[in-house]
Amino acid sequence: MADAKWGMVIDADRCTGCQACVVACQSENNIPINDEGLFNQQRANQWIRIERVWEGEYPDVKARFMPVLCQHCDDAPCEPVCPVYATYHNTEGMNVQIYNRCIGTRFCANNCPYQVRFFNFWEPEWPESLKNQLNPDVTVRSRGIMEKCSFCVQRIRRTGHNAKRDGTTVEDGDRALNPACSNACPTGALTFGNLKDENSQVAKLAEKEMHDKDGRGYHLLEELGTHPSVIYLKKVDPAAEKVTEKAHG
Amino acid sequence: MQEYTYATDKELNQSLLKDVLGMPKWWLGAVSFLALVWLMGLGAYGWELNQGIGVLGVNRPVYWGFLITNFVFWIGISHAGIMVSAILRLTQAEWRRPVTRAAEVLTLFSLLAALSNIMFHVGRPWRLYWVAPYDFERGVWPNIRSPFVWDPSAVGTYLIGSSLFVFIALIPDLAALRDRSTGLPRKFYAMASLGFRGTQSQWKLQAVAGILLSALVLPVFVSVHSIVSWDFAVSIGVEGWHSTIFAPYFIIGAIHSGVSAVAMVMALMVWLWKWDKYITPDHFDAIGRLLIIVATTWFFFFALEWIFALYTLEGPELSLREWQVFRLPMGPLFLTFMITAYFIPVPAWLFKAVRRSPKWMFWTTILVNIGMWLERFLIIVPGLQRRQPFEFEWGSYAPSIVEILLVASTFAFVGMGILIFAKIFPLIPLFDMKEGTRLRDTIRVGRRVVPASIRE
Amino acid sequence: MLARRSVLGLFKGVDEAADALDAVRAGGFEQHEYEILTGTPYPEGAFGEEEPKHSLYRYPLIGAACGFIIGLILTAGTQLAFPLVTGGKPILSIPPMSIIMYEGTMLGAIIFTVIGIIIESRLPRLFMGAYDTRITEGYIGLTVTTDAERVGKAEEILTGAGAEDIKRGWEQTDFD
Amino acid sequence: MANEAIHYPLGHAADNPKWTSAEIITDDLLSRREKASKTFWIATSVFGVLLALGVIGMIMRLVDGVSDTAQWGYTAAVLSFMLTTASAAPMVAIAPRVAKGHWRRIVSRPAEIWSVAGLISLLLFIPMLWALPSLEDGRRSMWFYHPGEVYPYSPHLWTTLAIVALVVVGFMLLWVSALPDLAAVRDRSPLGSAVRRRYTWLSRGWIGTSAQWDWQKHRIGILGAFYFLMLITVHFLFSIDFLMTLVPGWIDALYPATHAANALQAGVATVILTMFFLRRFCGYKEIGHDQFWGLGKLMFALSLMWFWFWFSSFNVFWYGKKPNEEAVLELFIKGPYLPIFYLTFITVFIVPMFTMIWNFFRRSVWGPAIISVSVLIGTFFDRVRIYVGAYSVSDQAGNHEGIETIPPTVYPDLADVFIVVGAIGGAIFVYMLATRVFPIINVWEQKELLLYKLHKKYHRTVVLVLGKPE
Repeated sequence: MADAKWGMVIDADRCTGCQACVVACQSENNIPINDEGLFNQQRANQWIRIERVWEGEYPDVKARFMPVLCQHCDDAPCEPVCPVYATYHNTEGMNVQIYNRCIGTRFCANNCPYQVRFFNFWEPEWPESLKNQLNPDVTVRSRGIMEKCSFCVQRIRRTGHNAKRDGTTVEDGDRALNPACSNACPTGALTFGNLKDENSQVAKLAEKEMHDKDGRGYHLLEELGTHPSVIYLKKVDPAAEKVTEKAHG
Repeated sequence: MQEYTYATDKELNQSLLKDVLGMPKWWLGAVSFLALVWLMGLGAYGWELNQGIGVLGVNRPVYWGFLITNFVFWIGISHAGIMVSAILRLTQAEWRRPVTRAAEVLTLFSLLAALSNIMFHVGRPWRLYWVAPYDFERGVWPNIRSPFVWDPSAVGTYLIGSSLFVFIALIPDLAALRDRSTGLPRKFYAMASLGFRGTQSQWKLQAVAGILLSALVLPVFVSVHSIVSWDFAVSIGVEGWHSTIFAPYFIIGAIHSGVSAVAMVMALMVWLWKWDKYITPDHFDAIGRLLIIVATTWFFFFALEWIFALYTLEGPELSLREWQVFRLPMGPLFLTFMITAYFIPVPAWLFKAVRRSPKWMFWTTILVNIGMWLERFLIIVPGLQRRQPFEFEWGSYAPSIVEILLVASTFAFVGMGILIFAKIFPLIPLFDMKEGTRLRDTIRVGRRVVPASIRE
Repeated sequence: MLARRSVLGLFKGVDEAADALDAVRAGGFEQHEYEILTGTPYPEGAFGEEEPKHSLYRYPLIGAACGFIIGLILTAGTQLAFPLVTGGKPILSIPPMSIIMYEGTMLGAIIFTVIGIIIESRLPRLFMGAYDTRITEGYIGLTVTTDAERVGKAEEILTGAGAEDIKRGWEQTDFD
Repeated sequence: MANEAIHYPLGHAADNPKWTSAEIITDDLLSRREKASKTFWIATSVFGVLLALGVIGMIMRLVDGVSDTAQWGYTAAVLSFMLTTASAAPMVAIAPRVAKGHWRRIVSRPAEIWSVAGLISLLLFIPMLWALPSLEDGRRSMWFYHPGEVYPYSPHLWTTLAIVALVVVGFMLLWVSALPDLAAVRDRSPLGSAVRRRYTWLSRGWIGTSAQWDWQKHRIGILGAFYFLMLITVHFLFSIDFLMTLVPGWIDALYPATHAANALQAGVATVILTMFFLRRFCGYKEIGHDQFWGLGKLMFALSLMWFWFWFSSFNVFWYGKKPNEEAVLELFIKGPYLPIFYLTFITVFIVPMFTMIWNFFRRSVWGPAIISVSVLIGTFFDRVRIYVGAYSVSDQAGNHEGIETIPPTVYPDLADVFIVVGAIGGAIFVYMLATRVFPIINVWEQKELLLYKLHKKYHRTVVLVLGKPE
């Protein structure tokens, strides 16, 4: 998939905050189980998290949900600081994380303004019954390793190999290609695809929402200049007064 | 400048080598206590290796804590040696003579303490060697764009540079020790001094080496702490870190805390080894005056950093500064930092009585180093706790017992290192002091006799 | 070297040593045959001896050049051999390279300077020849190293110049 | 150095071997400056004409009003150049005095006289007050402007106070340290002559009692320290209020310190050039190797420091890749002023770096002089690059996001050239006039050196003995 640039469009209007994507991601990528102790130590491991923001005054208070995952930025601040190339930007526009190269300096996590990088403080272990549930395509990380959302790169590679083996091409929206979170999203808020090929769903959405006059699209923390590959669409709120310029976050 | 009370070489040899050939009675107790604390630290490190980084206090937003603060602190102290010995050698200040080697030895051991901090801090220390460019077959090379590759190259150069500098300046004293010792130590000193006999060309090379190596190590000293500051300054992730002032600010902070550490070691040398004849109140007076200038320059850069933090008028930056100064856990720390690092020591140093007494200088410089340790803590941890846009990700940080033990062990390690070095080699350079007695002279101006020094 | 023998005369003060040196020079010994040994550096020319020549300044330059080249190979080489794009920075990003090359240059310069010092002062010299431990206590030694026949003449000159003690290198197994 | 000592006769002598007693020093130094030669007056008048050109240029500039700040780039650049070279030159007299370096004695007066050029800075500063817009245009500023609470013209107020204080302290330092020499001129001039009356007033009743000398030492120390603090404050205020606030998105905490550090370097360069001029053309051969060797080492260290300050900000901006910081790099380095940046970088860092490491170059008289010419040229173009670039974007100062559009290179028009030439020529003109009032070489410091500098036989060699009075 040489000339691909994987990206995702997250429609905040559709997101209900049901955390289905979070659970799907945990099971797909062998993420250790976050029990209460880990949460209290602020060491929980969630590659995708739902940021919940309350708007308005009581009584008409509205909850806004925003799934935040690794933005796979083009000028990622986390990549140049890793001393062992454990994270870099590959040709498919993704910020890849090589687990066995990481020596755990945690410098990259400090530099991520979106705070989507997670560190294995403890040795992850699973009860006996869950051991077979681990996904064979994803390495099970040991302690001392940094990890983050990888757009389920194992699924992209898998569909790529199958396509090459069968001589077919990878079409857009193929459920085997989509990351676990976008497949699990009941309302289809997360659309994933190749931003470079025009007729992919993602590219069409990005084109419409980012460049139209009243497009709802924006990037998270745009003023930092990281150029993320994830586009957020603003929630359509008929009640809210017309906000002309593009608000964000 | 001062009236010398010692004259002959024999007297100098006797009093400066007494503690190297013999053993002061307090020495064994002090070293074993420090070794005990150091071993406790190693025990804590073993426990961390076994359990994982979880035993430390670091958590998700605050990935760096006590250990990186300690790393920056010890790198700061390590610049004492070069700042005092290199610059004073280049300007040929007479009061440098008894102090240069103690400062350089403090440099060596604080560098080793700093590097051990990196070993404690890293998630997989058994893979730390991957930062070195050694992998010729597989072609997996380190990423030289990362400040964490600049660090080992700079600290490595500085460690090699200053240890070679100490060794070269040590050769003549090893020759003196070889002549005074007997039996096994004599064989060791004879081999270590490489057969130094004191010919005039060897002495000229010692003089040229002192100037040349100082001139070479000085830019390395500047680059080491600039690179340590770029660990924080270069990237944009953390509020309050991405500022261009960090390199000079960290350097002048390092000089401030480093020279204070040298003043502290001088006071200890006067009390422990009873060298009050060699480290006279004039030495404390001179280093006190130097400290006033360094502390005020540091305060100028500190003010610059704060003015430009507020100058940005950006919400996140202003709220970080407010969190650092007025909110509970950080506010009192900031207050103690401001008082101990500047507002108690510097006014105290203005008085000649304070500058000339080892006791006062000892306590004011300890205050300075407490303040500077807090300064690094207040730069690193508050910035990490409050990453603005995502309020749910704000975190708090409290050091765990393992971190406190590790930090204490680095202090014990440096103390133990200096004591052991002082047992094997003379802490005050012999030939420098003897040269001092020869270059002493006086000029008669009417009734008054003005102290003078012979210059080449 | 075996045929050459060294004899040491020990003097209390600088002036006696300077007179002895004049006597030795009058006795027809060249500059490379005699040496003044002192326990501490004296101002240059205090004994009337010629200014010692040294070519130490070449070493740091050679070292700096080697360090620079090694730094260049390390930085450019690793980036080109392992061309991974990180943070949108160019493959051959100059500022980080300049930092590492600067450190390499300085390291090279320092190491070669130290090697130069040890070589220039011909230090690793295990057989000490004529030496007396009182030199590091303030005495001044004047050694004359010539071939066997003339060493006797040197010894007479030294005793004539009022040396406190004479030490013969070939008789000393371990200097006392 | 050692071989030079042998030419000196044994016993006490000042910088010139023939100066072995106080009378000889006073006679020799004061008689040399009694009558000014014809060529001196021709040269002074040439620089006077340049000053007149400057005034014409300023009038041409003022004719089309002060509304468009972009026009004032070159004037601000040359004013900052004056503050960088002439106002920083006295530091060469103050710093070694604190560090008790004996080589500074013959150089301290020529360095201190440069504070007279503060007049030109004041003249240039007055129109700049009108050119700088008030804080109401919404730009960021160190005074945290808030309508109604903060005075909108506070940058003008504080910078004026700082510059006036700097010039006044500079004059006081020059006058106080020259009192003994003025008294010496007074005593040599014939009774009842106009010169005597003038110098009696000038020397403010100096008769040389031990109380006066003790006073003198303290006052010079305090004035020197105060001058250094004022210099840093002026560079701090001028570089923020008249430069950084005009460029949106330029948040560089280091630049005020860089501005001051470059000033120290340019000040040392100015003094080295003055010394070379005095030695070559005015016959003061006493300014010898010691002086050029001392200042040469200082110049080498300050050139390295220039690179270190520049690289600290460049590295943080280059690495961070924040849009507003990339725009600043584009404006000042990569964009319209790239050739000027290369010129500055080479002349201020590369040339001093690769020439001063060779001993024969560093220890010569002409070596440091060549380096100072290259550093002065480099500093001038550095100031032009920064100030003209900043003033060309000053209209976008209100938008806190960052620079929207990078304007093309701004070339100087006739008025700018006149102002620049007039300012530099005027400074030299005022300097040469001042040498007619104050003796160019510090006479009493040479006499003091007589007491503490001694050549003595040390067994078989001659050594230099320097007294260190507490």
